Amino acid sequence: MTEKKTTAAQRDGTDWQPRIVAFLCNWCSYAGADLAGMSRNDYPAAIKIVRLPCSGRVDPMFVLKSFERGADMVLVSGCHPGDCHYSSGNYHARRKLPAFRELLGFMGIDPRRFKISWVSAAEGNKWSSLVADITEEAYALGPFQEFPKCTAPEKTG
Amino acid sequence: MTSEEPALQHVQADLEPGRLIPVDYRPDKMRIEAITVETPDVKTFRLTFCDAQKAGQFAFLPGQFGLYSVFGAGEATFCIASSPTRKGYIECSVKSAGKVTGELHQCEVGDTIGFRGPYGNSFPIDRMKGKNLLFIGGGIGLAPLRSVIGNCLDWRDQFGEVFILYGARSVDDLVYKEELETWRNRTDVRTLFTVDPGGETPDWDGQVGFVPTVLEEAAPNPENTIVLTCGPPIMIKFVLNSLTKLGFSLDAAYTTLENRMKCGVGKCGRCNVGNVYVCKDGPVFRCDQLQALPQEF
Amino acid sequence: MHRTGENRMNATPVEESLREAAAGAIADGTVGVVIGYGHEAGSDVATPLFARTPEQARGLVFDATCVGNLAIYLPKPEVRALGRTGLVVKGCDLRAVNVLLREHVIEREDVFLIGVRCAGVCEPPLHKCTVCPVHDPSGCDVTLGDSVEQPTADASRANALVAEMEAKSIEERWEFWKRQMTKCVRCYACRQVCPLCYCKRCIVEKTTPQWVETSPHLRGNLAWNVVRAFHLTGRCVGCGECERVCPVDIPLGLLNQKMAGLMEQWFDFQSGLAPDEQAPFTTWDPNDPEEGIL
Amino acid sequence: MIKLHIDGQEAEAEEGQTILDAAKGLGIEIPTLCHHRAIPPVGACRVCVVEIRDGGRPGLVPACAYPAQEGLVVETASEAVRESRSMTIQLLLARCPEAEVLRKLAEQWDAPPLTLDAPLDHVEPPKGVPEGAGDRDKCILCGLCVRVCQDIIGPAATAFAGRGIERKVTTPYKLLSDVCIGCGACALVCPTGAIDPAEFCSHSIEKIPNEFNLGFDTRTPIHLPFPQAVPNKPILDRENCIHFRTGGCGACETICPAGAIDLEMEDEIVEEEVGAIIVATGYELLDPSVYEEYGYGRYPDVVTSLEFERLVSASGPTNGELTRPSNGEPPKSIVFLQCIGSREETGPGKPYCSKICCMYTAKHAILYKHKVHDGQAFVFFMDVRAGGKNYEEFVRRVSKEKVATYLRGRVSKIFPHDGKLVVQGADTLSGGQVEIAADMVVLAAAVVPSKGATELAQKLRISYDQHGFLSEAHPKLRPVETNTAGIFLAGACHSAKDIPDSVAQASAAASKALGLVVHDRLTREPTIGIVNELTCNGCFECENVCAYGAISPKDIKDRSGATVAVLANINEGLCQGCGACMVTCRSKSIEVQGYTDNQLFSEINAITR
Amino acid sequence: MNDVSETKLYRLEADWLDAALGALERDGVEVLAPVKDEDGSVNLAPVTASSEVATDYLNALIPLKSVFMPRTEVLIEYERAGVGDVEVLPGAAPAGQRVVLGCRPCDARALVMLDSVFNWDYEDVPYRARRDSTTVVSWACMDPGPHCFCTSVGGSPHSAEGSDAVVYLAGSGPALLQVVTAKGAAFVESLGDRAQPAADGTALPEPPELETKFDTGEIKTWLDENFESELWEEVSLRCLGCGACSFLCPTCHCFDIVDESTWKHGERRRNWDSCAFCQFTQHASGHNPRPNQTTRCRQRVMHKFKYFPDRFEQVACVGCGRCAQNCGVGQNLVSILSRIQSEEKP
Ligand SMILES: Cc1cc2nc3c(=O)[nH]c(=O)nc-3n(C[C@H](O)[C@H](O)[C@H](O)COP(=O)(O)OP(=O)(O)OC[C@H]3O[C@@H](n4cnc5c(N)ncnc54)[C@H](O)[C@@H]3O)c2cc1C
Ligand SMILES: Cc1cc2nc3c(=O)[nH]c(=O)nc-3n(C[C@H](O)[C@H](O)[C@H](O)COP(=O)(O)OP(=O)(O)OC[C@H]3O[C@@H](n4cnc5c(N)ncnc54)[C@H](O)[C@@H]3O)c2cc1C
Ligand code: SF4
Ligand code: SF4
Ligand code: SF4
Ligand code: SF4
Ligand code: SF4
Ligand code: SF4
Repeated sequence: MTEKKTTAAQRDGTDWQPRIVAFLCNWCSYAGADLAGMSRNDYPAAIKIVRLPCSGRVDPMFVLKSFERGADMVLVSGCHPGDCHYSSGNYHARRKLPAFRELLGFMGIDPRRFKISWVSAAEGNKWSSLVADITEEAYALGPFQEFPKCTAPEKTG
Repeated sequence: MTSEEPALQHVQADLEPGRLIPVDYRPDKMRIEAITVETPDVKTFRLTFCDAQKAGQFAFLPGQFGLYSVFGAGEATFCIASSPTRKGYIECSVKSAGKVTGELHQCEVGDTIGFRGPYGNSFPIDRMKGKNLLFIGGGIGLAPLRSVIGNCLDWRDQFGEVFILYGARSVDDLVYKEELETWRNRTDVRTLFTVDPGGETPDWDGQVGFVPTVLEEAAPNPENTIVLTCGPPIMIKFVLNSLTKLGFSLDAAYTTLENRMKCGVGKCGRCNVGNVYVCKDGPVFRCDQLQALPQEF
Repeated sequence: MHRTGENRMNATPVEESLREAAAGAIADGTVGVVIGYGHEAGSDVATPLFARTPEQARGLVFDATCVGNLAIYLPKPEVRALGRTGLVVKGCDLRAVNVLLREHVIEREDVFLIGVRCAGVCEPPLHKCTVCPVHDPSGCDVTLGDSVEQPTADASRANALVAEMEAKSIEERWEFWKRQMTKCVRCYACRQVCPLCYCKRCIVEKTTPQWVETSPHLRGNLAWNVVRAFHLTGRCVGCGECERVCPVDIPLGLLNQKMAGLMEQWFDFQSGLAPDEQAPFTTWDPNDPEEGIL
Repeated sequence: MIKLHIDGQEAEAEEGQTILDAAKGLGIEIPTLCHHRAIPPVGACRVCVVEIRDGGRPGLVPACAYPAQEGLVVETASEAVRESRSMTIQLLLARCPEAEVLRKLAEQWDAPPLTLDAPLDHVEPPKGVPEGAGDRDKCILCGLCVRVCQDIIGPAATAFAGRGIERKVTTPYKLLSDVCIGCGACALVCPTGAIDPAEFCSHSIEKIPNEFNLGFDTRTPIHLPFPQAVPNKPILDRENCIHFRTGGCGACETICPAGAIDLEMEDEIVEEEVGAIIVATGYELLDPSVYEEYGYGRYPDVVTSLEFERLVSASGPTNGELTRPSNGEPPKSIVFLQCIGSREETGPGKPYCSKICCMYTAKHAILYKHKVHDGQAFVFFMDVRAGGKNYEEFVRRVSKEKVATYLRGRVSKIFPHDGKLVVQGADTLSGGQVEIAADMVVLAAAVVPSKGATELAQKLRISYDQHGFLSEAHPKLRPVETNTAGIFLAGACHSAKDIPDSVAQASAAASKALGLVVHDRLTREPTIGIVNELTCNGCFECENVCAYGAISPKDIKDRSGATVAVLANINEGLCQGCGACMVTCRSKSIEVQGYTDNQLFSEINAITR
Repeated sequence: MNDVSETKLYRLEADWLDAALGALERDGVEVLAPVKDEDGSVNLAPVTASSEVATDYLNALIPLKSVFMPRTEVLIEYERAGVGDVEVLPGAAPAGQRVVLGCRPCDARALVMLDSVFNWDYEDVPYRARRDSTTVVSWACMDPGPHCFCTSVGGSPHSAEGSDAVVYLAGSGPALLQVVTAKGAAFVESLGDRAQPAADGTALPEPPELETKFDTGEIKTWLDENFESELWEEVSLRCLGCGACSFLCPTCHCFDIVDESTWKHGERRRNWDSCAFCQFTQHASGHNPRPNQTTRCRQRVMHKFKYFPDRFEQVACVGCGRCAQNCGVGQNLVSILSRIQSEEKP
């Protein structure tokens, strides 16, 4: 996976590395990522993790703000349906977040930049391969700068 | 109205008619030298200019305010709470109320903040000379008065009797506790400190009661006295009633307003009370003039 | 008020019965005010009329210029202070009333609904009218007007504009919305006119933290319009007021339609058809779609 | 209170009590057959005779029927009594030589069997009576059964018929009775076990399999759930109880000497407020019938390890005698198959090791050898995993001392042949195929969580893994806690484990729970939601999403006490801090402490710097 | 500002616009002219060719004020410099030379009002810089719209106030240009021979007639007395409290100052704001001097027709009619003022 990174960077001859902001629920996905770490699974470092109690705590605002701040990809990951520590948080997330993604896509913000996944505490391997895959995809999509940088003052206001 | 007091006089030192002062909204950087925790939600910050030249030039009058900025959060307006006679620094006392004030409360000694000002008019020091002074403060409203009290005490012989009446909701909410002690220990100052009923602690040796009540009981002599008051709007309202009852004339009473403002220089359109702009024509107002204005403050 | 007593000579039968119903309700104390439509010089569309006396109720009109959704006034404290509110509603406006009821913003007994059957407003009829499922408002205290042939709403037409947009490439969409969003001046007329934007404090007014930048640059405008559309997802009743009042003519309705279509497609839900429905974002189903989740 | 003397001691009795009752009060046991507390005494068997010495007319009287009287002087084992009783027993025994109770009495009261000229004739049982339970040879004609049916239960399905030697209990016309409700009270009261109600009843009386013995025997509707049950009290199974099915019977209620049964009693849901919950729902075994090749469910002699446990248990259906379920013969050869459904990556089994099977199979081999000394035991295993104190030594002993022959390999097929089960398998150590003709096969099926454990977990809002085992809060640091405050785990509900591990975990859970409940105030994580009443719209969308019902309306009153608004309020005891409400609230009027919007905003800022 | 003592008139050749655009482009001067966008609305936008310039329009949707006080502008920038410290960077570079070619006289006249505020004792540096570097050439109105009422507020379809030069595009005849200020004169220079001094005695076209709807003096008299009046509640009930009217008003100038920052970098921005917004004056304590739409509506009228005249001797309205035209609920400044007028003279 480290290998992939270098090849991707070499591919376009820059040091650019995607910034992936991940919002993980405490009980499943964060634990899954933790397990990946404990199991010494190697996965790309492009991903930056914010821990939350539940995927149901992920406000679409977090996603938007991450993009505004220059994230090239956002990942929200929670417990598998039925496994929510709070019993239904991920069910709520499963309604709101994909709808939000649809909205972004409709407005021309590439929905491929917003990933949603279920990773359980036991799925350390799933976590590492997921991160590897989406990182690779983030390289392929390239930097996402249109949105964060679009503050240029209008000529006439 | 006394003859030497033109209505809503611009006491602003450097605001000469016809001369424009450029404002580019760039703040000067100031360093936080000290932080005093006054109450659970009020802190006093002592600030010095980072730029030596600016520090040398800077001067202000008691009652003036500035726009302080926490970079990243924004600007907020506070009066300068230190006395102009104490050079080299300014102080402001800030109640945590929102974004900027909240962030400011997170700042630490050594951090840099921004400052624009001083803006606004000031307390009528000239008129106060030789007069008895009655200061009535409530809560954090003591902040602007502190500046002028400090000024007067530093030039104590220029004034007649000085009476400071200060009250807060509870003992916890009293600000400037050390200074209160100093004032109380002075023989040339009469002090009366009070807390609202229920706000006292077992070892509270001051008064218990609302400021207007305590004021009426203390019954200061209106003769040759200038009143400066500041506090929550409701307190001001009742203090003015009590003053009238005690025989004070409201044209000898002053207070400050705190209408919301963004620019501080009469442009952003928020702080007006009728056709009066608190930032440029205030924040210090004579009470009789204030009563004539639309009640939009 | 300056428009009071303005009594069109050639009142239609619906208008006659409307004026009568309103005047009656005011006269017998059923309501403190009837909010309906009036005509005013210099305005192409009918303007809101607050009738507080039976005479003022004589100024009420109902015709193709009555596009506005008056449900916007129901939550306002100033209006509530006038006593029980009588409201003239078309079927589509009633959907907004239903959402307000569902969200406990108003109580049914606080409003007196004067429903008017409506075949559509404007010439040619507005898009929302051609796909309207509720020409005949049901559940009102009084319902006036001749019954309206309920045209079968053509789903394909309802979503034609959305489909057209979706047919574009992602880049084209971005270019389109970029141009549109750049125009936004952040006057918030879209919010202020929306009957469902009743928050005491809108998210843009929350400064700690400032999720939505208030500056009218593209970034802030995008955030604002994304949030607005999302906060109305599953709630917007498609009255089209936001788009109508936007001074810079941003096609806000397109966003609303997109999201409404999604709610229908995913959750078989249309907002405001009944006051006791459950909004899609406040409930869930174990069998909800899973597509696109890794 | 009546005072009398029995065997020289002063006894007390209430009005209406008999000498028998009074003697019982003193702990003096008077033998009786035809007496039942619930049924008015008739003194039919005369085993209970006692001698009145004084205070009444002297002579022998049946203690069960003779009322206790003031001043009576009674001897329960005088010479006269002994003689009379011994003779009575002899006569009864002569009629029913098989009756166990009579034999015991005979032994006790010195009543050698009479030698009769000819055995007593037997009468045909009623038509259609299945072979079975009751043994009419044991009937002493005391008539308790008839009276209980007539006087207590009511249908009067039976009566005496015939005279003399022909006399017996039967139904009218000796036909299966329609009025019999099949309650079995007759069988219950019969002192000698002579009656099988099925002999009388026209409708079939279902046998209730005994769950504890895994269906190897049956039980009554009112029964002790299992030996050593705590509390050791019978439970009534309403589903099978005649009273609840037909409205009749109620025998147990009348019969129970302690008057402990109240059939009017309704099941009730008891609500308890508790400070902690320990979940110990244990495990069950994977149903091995999913593996066709082992024939479980088809061949009665293929049993699970748990069934085997019952079959060898002294308190089990066979009272500890190990027999083949198919024919009751002792199994001369037995094959144990380990890892049935464990350590299976694909297929219907489980990927994990069930951990306990290696040990209990070794134990089973020993038990087997203990019961069937000349039997041969074989164990098919994948690996022997005997980690644990003395475990390895234990297993080694079993194989070394040839308690069982250990064969490393899997069994491919079991089929019946010639009254035996042929077990075909591979022995990977010797490299050959083996075929064993076994009398019994024991499957060590995989340990799986109890049925309903996941539903319970959902109710308790604790998490569980993909197999349904309940999850601990942290595998190393919080192994007995769950993610939900105040709920702890013990035993096999958490993962397959043996008794010592279960007990260790249970002890830990108990002390954790105690640590909670000894305090008056609960200390909990402060991550709970708070509503900003200045901005809440009172739309209650948040209430709809809170999975814990923590949000409810709160009236906001003005100074005069009038309600000016109804806003959301969060119960801090219920809120778990999930934040679903925060995301739902459009006006951002809720903040969950510790995960506030401000904090997350800063995090996003910092992470994207 | 820079008034030329004597008004000078020029005759413009038919291709004057191209000439001007060419010359200004050569000098590196940016030209802002009315342009019709894809959605059909006209706004001032940079142009390089005369074909881009719209002439058949009533008025730009976004008023001229946006050239001098953009709806969002960066006042200062800063960069995080170590713990608790920042480096304050110089504000945005002063705007280059610009010519606005084709605003309406009412919009130009609004600059006079903005000038008063932005130079009121304190000089607003960013505004002043843009003002100094921009030449305003307005196009006199020949065909006012139904909402226009400039004559009622002291203006005229041909008003030259606030303009550096005024162009009269009258029918088929040659266009005339009136130079008002030195900047206007400089603009004429750039036209070279495309602008010829008009023959002596050349008369400016007569401005079109417009009905006078009210008298601002009488309005002020009423306002002086009627801070408290039931009329305010009546006229404000339907107002939505949006900012559409004030944002599109050429004289409204209320603004907000906000910080927008990332971890490293920050901007302090000035954005348009509106007195109609409920949070506009709200204090930290929750107290709000203008707590409801009634008081906020009153503020808007009072500000324009009483406070402004009190302080600057002019009303803060140029009669462009945008507020009435763009209000979603037909709230009509003219109707409020006419109503006040009728109160004044029952
Ligand atoms: C064949 C065999 C032989 C074994 N031999 C040994 C041995 O020799 N030594 C040894 O150490 N271990 C042995 N074990 C392991 C031992 O049985 C377990 O370790 C032990 O039973 C675990 O105890 P527990 O209390 O966790 O679960 P369990 O014993 O399963 O008890 C769980 C209890 O919870 C009840 N329950 C389930 N669900 C609910 C519900 N929803 N509500 C209320 N109650 C519920 C069940 O009815 C049951 O009473 C053997 C296991 C097997 C299969
Ligand atoms: C002349 C003057 C002198 C002042 N002196 C002091 C002082 O010495 N000490 C002190 O603690 N406070 C003082 N204030 C009040 C102080 O300005 C506000 O509390 C502060 O601006 C709030 O800023 P914020 O960013 O933290 O609040 P925000 O997050 O911006 O807003 C929180 C709340 O405060 C309100 N608010 C925002 N700005 C102001 C404002 N300028 N005035 C009133 N409310 C506002 C908002 O409407 C909102 O409701 C003074 C105000 C003025 C006008
Ligand atoms: S109405 Fe239009 S311009 Fe105004 S805020 Fe809404 S989208 Fe922006
Ligand atoms: S979002 Fe627009 S269309 Fe939807 S209800 Fe609100 S105003 Fe109507
Ligand atoms: S969702 Fe928000 S606004 Fe609505 S009731 Fe809950 S806290 Fe209040
Ligand atoms: S944080 Fe979760 S548990 Fe707490 S009140 Fe909100 S929805 Fe309920
Ligand atoms: S008058 Fe019209 S445009 Fe202006 S704030 Fe009111 S509703 Fe908005
Ligand atoms: S108040 Fe209305 S008419 Fe007057 S200048 Fe502003 S927008 Fe134009």
